[in-house]
Amino acid sequence: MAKLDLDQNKVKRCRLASVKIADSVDNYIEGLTTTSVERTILRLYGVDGVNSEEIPVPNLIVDQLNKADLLEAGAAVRLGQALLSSQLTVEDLSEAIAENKLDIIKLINNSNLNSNKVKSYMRELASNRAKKIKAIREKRDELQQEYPPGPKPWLYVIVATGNIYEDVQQARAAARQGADIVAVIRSTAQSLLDYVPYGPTTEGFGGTYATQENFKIMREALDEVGQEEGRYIQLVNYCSGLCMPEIAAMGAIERLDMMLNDAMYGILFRDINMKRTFVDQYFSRLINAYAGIIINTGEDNYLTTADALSEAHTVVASQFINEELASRSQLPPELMGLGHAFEIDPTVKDGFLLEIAQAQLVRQLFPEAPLKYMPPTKYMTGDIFKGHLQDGMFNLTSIITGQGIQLLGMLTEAIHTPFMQDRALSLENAKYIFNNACNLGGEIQFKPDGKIQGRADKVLDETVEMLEEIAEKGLISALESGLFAGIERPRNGGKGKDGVIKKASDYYNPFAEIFRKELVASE
Amino acid sequence: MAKLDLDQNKVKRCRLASVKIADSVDNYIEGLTTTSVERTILRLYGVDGVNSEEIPVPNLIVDQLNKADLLEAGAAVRLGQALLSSQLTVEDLSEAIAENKLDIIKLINNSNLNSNKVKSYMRELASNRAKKIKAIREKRDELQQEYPPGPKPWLYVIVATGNIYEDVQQARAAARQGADIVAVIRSTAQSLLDYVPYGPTTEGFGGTYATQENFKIMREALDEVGQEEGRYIQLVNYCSGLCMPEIAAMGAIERLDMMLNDAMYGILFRDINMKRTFVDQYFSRLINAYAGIIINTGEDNYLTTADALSEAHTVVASQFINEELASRSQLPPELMGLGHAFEIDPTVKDGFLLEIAQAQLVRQLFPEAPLKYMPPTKYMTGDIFKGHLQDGMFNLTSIITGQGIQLLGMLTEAIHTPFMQDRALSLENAKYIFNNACNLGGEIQFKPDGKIQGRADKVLDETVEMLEEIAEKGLISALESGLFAGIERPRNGGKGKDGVIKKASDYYNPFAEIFRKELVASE
Amino acid sequence: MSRDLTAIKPYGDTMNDGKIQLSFTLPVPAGPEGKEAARKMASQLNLKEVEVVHTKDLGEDFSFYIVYGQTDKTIDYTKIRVARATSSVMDYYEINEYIEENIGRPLRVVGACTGSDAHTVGLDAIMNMKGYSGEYGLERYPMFKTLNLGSQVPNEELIHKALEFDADAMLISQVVTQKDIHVKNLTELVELLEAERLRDKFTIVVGGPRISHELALELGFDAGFGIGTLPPEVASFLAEELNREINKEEN
Amino acid sequence: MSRDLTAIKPYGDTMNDGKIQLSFTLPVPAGPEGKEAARKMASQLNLKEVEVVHTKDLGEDFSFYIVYGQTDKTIDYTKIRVARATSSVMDYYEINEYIEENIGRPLRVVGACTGSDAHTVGLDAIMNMKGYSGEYGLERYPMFKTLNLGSQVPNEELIHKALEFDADAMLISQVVTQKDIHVKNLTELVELLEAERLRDKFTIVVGGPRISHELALELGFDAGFGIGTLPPEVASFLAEELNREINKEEN
Ligand code: B12
Ligand code: B12
Ligand SMILES: Cc1ncc(COP(=O)(O)O)c(C=O)c1O
Ligand SMILES: Cc1ncc(COP(=O)(O)O)c(C=O)c1O
Repeated sequence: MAKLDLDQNKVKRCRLASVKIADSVDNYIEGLTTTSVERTILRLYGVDGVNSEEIPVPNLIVDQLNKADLLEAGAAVRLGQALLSSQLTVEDLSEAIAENKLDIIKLINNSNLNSNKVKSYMRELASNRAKKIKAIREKRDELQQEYPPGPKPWLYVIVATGNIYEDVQQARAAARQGADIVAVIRSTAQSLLDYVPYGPTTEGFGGTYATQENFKIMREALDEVGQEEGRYIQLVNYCSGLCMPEIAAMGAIERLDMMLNDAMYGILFRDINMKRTFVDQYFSRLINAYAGIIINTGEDNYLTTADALSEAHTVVASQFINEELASRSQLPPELMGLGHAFEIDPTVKDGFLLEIAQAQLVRQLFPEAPLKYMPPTKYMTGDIFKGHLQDGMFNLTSIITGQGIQLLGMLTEAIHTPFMQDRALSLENAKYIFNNACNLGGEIQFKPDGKIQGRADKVLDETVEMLEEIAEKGLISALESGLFAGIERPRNGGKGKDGVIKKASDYYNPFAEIFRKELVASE
Repeated sequence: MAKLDLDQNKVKRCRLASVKIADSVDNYIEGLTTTSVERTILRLYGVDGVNSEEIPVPNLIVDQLNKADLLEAGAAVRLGQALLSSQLTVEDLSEAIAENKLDIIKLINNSNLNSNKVKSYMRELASNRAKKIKAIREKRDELQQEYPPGPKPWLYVIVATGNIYEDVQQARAAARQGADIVAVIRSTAQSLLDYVPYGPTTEGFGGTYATQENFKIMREALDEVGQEEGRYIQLVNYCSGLCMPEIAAMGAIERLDMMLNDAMYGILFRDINMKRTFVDQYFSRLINAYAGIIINTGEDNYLTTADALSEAHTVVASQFINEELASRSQLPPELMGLGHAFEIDPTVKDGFLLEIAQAQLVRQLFPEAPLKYMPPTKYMTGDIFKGHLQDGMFNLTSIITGQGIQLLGMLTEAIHTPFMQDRALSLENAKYIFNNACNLGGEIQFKPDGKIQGRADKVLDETVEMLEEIAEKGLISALESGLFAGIERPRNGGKGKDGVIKKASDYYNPFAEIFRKELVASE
Repeated sequence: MSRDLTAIKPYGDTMNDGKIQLSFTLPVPAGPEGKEAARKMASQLNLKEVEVVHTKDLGEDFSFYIVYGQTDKTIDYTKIRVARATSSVMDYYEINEYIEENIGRPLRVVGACTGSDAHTVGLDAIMNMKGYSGEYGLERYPMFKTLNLGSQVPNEELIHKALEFDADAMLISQVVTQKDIHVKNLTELVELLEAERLRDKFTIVVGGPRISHELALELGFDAGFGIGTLPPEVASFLAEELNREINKEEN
Repeated sequence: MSRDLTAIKPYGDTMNDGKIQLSFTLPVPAGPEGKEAARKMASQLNLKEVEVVHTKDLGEDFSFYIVYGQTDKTIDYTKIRVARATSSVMDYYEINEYIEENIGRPLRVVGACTGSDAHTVGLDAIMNMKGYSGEYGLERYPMFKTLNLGSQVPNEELIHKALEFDADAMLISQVVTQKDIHVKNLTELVELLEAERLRDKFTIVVGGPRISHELALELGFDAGFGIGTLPPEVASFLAEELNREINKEEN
């Protein structure tokens, strides 16, 4: 493998700074929970369903708890009180609430159970539910033993029709054509919904709603086609936005394999409140870690607006931060699909060399991570022929530098969400390049004082500098001052702020406890 | 520049073997001339025009001389006798013969002039005509000073409509889009015509007839557009087939810049007689050398039928032979556009590495030659999207290895001769890759014991072996036994055999003398 | 090679050969019948001499085709008239001068990516200081006062903010067009304005890669700008249009 | 997602959305009028919701367009019947056995690239020992005697050689199709054969990348083979067809 000669001292400084940065985040969210975390806990216990107005039961419960100032102790305890005093199962309780036949606040207020008893009951229940998630993870391992996924870089395609049944058709066809991974893109603006839609859906814009039923439908379809093709097909969705941890829970239950999940994406690109985001990302990642789900971070997004040359270091800095925060949720490096992108203006002289430098730098900085490499999008045009070629150069960069998760570019990127034929051509493109230049990376060496090495050095220098500056002033201030993607977010602004709740001293989240304990033990 | 480590001793052995091979060719054609060489001499003197049956005057004269057994002394002397005894100018004589108003054989037989006087008259005339060619060459130099051609690799496109006026339109558009070189592809089967068609033509199949008038029309168009674009646009045609040297003469007169011209192509691919071919190639190349025209040899053709992996060494062997034979016609290396091609099956694993090895090997073996690199053709399919990508990989190989003349691949190669839009897309393809990966070749090094180096070593080994075998048995026998492109040609077979003539002891070709003398002097 | 511009045809390599390339997917498996279906489809598209040059099975009973054909259809190019937003594009200096002279005060412009659209880059390219492709954005012009509301702005909010800002013009960006969501968003805005009798109060302009001036007029906008629009084109339009509007009102 | 095969349409990302991609060049300069001409051209090709997604000036008053559109046209897939040269393809062993049993002697086949066509690779793929894509060529079959005349064979010479060789069948390859030169060459051969009353003497087969069985029948041939043909397909056809011919004659 062609290697850059990187100053390991600088790499160490990047990691040290990231530790400081993560500490400041931990500090900042100390003692906080969120409505979405609490809804997630309910979902993990099996609370599900919607009422006649399509409001999900977890939302109904959490909203009522919140209004009644009962949320500070955590939804787990309150659910426990309700269950124990009603003697209902979780399913029956959910149904009764959906049908508005039961007043949970009354139940709780009437419950006079010993709080330790409630906690131990809920710990027991949580432990059983956790076992199910573990079983699902083991099922994945088994299936992957039987039908191993293809070699890396994995071929990752998206479906985005808005209709889960059309999506299924296209996903199955893509698997037949060689796709390793299918991501169901979410409908625009779902990330700003403060609830998760319910049931199978057929109406989305630019994507399909993430619902538990949609997850199930797609998982089944991919299992079937994967079995027929003898290749486990991985399923991706987004745990991002206001329902970040809830979707993580749904994904864990429906055996998704990857989740878009970033510590800062919501703040930057969806103007979500910082506290809300940092609390949610912690718990969502804990779930992903426990379920063995690879996260895909969103640094590529920086380059769809900012300049890929001048802002390259922000991508790397963000990767270090994402890495450190993820590891605090016990995510091992093998589950860190750190994101970056091929977005240099194609008219730049020697731009291809710079792309190689960047991809190789990231490869060496995070040697165990299955890097998620995003295709050219910003400089794609209606010229589909040229676009196909840009995608080819992107694929070539990936095979030279050994990327992990190859999000295939579409020749029609500037025109529409992918047609079936676009996806087929992209798969053909990647397969051709990956095979035809398979060992090129191992065959060449970069000139020690050349442009590629020089570019990598420069980006690394700027990264250290940026991370140390952030470590100094704190991540929150950095986000306020627009250090990432040129976007400034005020500390106290953003959506979902109302959902940030101070934990009471007897706050209890049994799932966090269980997940963390088991993950630490298995390290 | 990434460099292969080549065994210079083997390279030397290749060149030594080629000298032996060329010696055997010289021996083989010692004392021979051909009808086409003699027609060429007439053309160089200015004989032109056709009779009512469209037979060119040079053919009329040479056929009559041949029938009357007057050709052995050379057409120059006979023309001299006719001119001196008729007191006509070349133009008037041509016209009279075209109109069948004059019996040249009678004129000659009646002439009783001192042979030395005729010779010196014709030498004088030839010397004046040579000066004109020299002036044309100087005109090219001037124009290229004023409007320098683009940087290498030069972008070479073809036009092939069959209609010179459509060709002109497409050539002009191509120049606007960035083409450096325009080749007018010849109509199928022109190479087997034993005469050169006359005048502007609008009916060809798969190409347009090479005629002097067509040359003139295209030259004018390219000069005009080149001036407007501030870039000298080079014009290419074929001096190949039964009229090889005649077309060289036409090209010299009309300021073509390149000519397809190969020492063995006619034998192998057009079943033209060996003696005829070797005699013709010698004189045609002498003309090209004198006119400053770059030749394009045809080794790429080997790979359109034979396998690009197992037969790669035949390409290199043939290049060494072409080099040695060309240098015997005083062609300097800067005018040797040795041909090779990107024709490995795209499904071959690491095929791209092998293409790089091959292209780089040739680059280093012939460091001063403006290598002519041909695009994928054999494995192009109706899948124009994939085809565009294959062409992109071809362009990338070229910019990495520093080729000279880049014959652009067309995404529609498997479908039709290029549409205007196909050419535009190809130019866009090459410009993107050449700019975006401009200095990649200088940035990378090949692993010393890697696949690329290994492949180059293997091809070089096989080349030495092949050349030494040919040196041993003689080129003629090698051609008989099918060593090139698997095609066997009997020594005494092939078209145009009748046109091979034994020279008399007083044979005289003043142009050969003048060209050679001046070229040697200017070395 | 003379051209009859009253009857132009596509050009492959010979004038009027009518050559066209197409590609599409059919919901049938690959095979001779699929290929024939592709040929028939191309014939229905008024193509002759149809050649299916590539067939690929896509799995799940779908197949992909690349096809070439020739058409006899012609277009009278001499009759084509395209509506343009501006008669001529002025430069930065000319525009400021024009506004100063003719209107005498800076124009007030509010911009937004409406509905669920979060693609701000296009609108920013037109409105923000930095501009696009070497041309300053409106914010930089002394004779424009701008307010960029950014992404995912509901139409109601846009109207509200425009009134508050006392805007002369609204600049709306719509990039997502799947299932014609842009048409829905844009129509809604016009209807809201009309319902509140505010349509005449604002010059309304829409832009985006799939927007054309024609489409904009059709939907009741004053102008539309597509792919690759540069700020001075929009500024020129606004200057001329608002000059007409403002000076008309005053008369 | 149920499919109505009696009315299939192109598929983009939703059943029956009718999406089609096309590209073509127009003999007019790039610009709004050119773009509109491209849109109109696509409309003439029965496309709706036409979007010109890319325009490029090609110089010399030409311009290139990439266009997407939707069609309402449908094809009844259930009604498509494609003529095939053979009902079923036998393998190497079956074919030899079939000929031995039914005809009892090797079949004599002469092949040529006719006219000015010098593309021998396709014909060689079918006829020569080595064959194609892992399948032996006819030369290798004990029950075929072959004579491959190679490239650029005039039709007269082919007929002459076929008589001399006492051939049962002729295999003609035509690869160059520019300006329909293949149609000319093929028609000439049939006419020559008919003029010399030899048409019934030979089974005549043509192949090449732009050849289809339909086209071959139209031109008076017995069969046609296109892109990617394998030798056993041709051998199967010859075996069955000559069995019919020879045994019919004998009755
Ligand atoms: C960057 C980008 C993003 C960024 C946007 C960041 C940002 N802050 O803007 C991010 C990553 C967030 C994003 C997200 C999504 N995107 Co997006 N994105 C793009 C991308 C790559 C480039 C767009 C761009 O910035 N172009 C550059 C600007 C300068 O060009 P422009 O917008 O055309 O603007 C010019 C003109 O149109 C005009 N103009 C534009 N607006 C205005 C307004 C006025 C008043 C005027 C006068 C002129 C004008 O002037 C500008 C300058 O010339 C395109 C693909 C592409 N290459 O085009 C997809 C694309 C637009 N996205 C698409 C989709 C579907 C999405 C998502 C909905 C996907 C999903 N389900 O999550 C999301 C959600 C976004 C949402 N809610 O709207 C689709 C839209 C398909 C369609 N036709 O409907 C595209 C085409 C990609 C694809 N093929 O799927 N996206
Ligand atoms: C190799 C090649 C050449 C070689 C030919 C060497 C040789 N000995 O055959 C050389 C370099 C000499 C050559 C020259 C020319 N070529 Co050429 N050539 C090609 C190329 C690259 C590949 C053709 C090939 O070998 N295909 C592989 C074989 C196996 O496939 P196939 O022919 O389709 O055969 C299969 C089937 O069609 C079928 N089949 C074919 N014949 C028969 C016969 C029978 C009886 C049956 C049953 C089946 C059958 O079975 C075969 C196996 O499946 C094509 C482009 C391409 N990629 O297709 C251009 C191409 C065919 N050539 C073309 C042209 C124009 C020429 C020239 C005329 C150019 C010129 N003006 O000089 C010359 C002149 C040749 C002439 N006089 O005919 C054009 C034809 C355009 C057109 N549609 O009219 C093409 C498409 C390139 C292009 N885009 O311009 N060419
Ligand atoms: C981490 C992450 N989350 C979410 C998204 C998708 O955006 P949305 O917020 O519209 O779901 C992206 C974008 O690609 C992303 O990278
Ligand atoms: C040297 C040379 N001459 C001639 C030709 C063209 O062939 P033809 O003999 O048909 O003119 C080629 C083919 O590309 C060639 O390489």
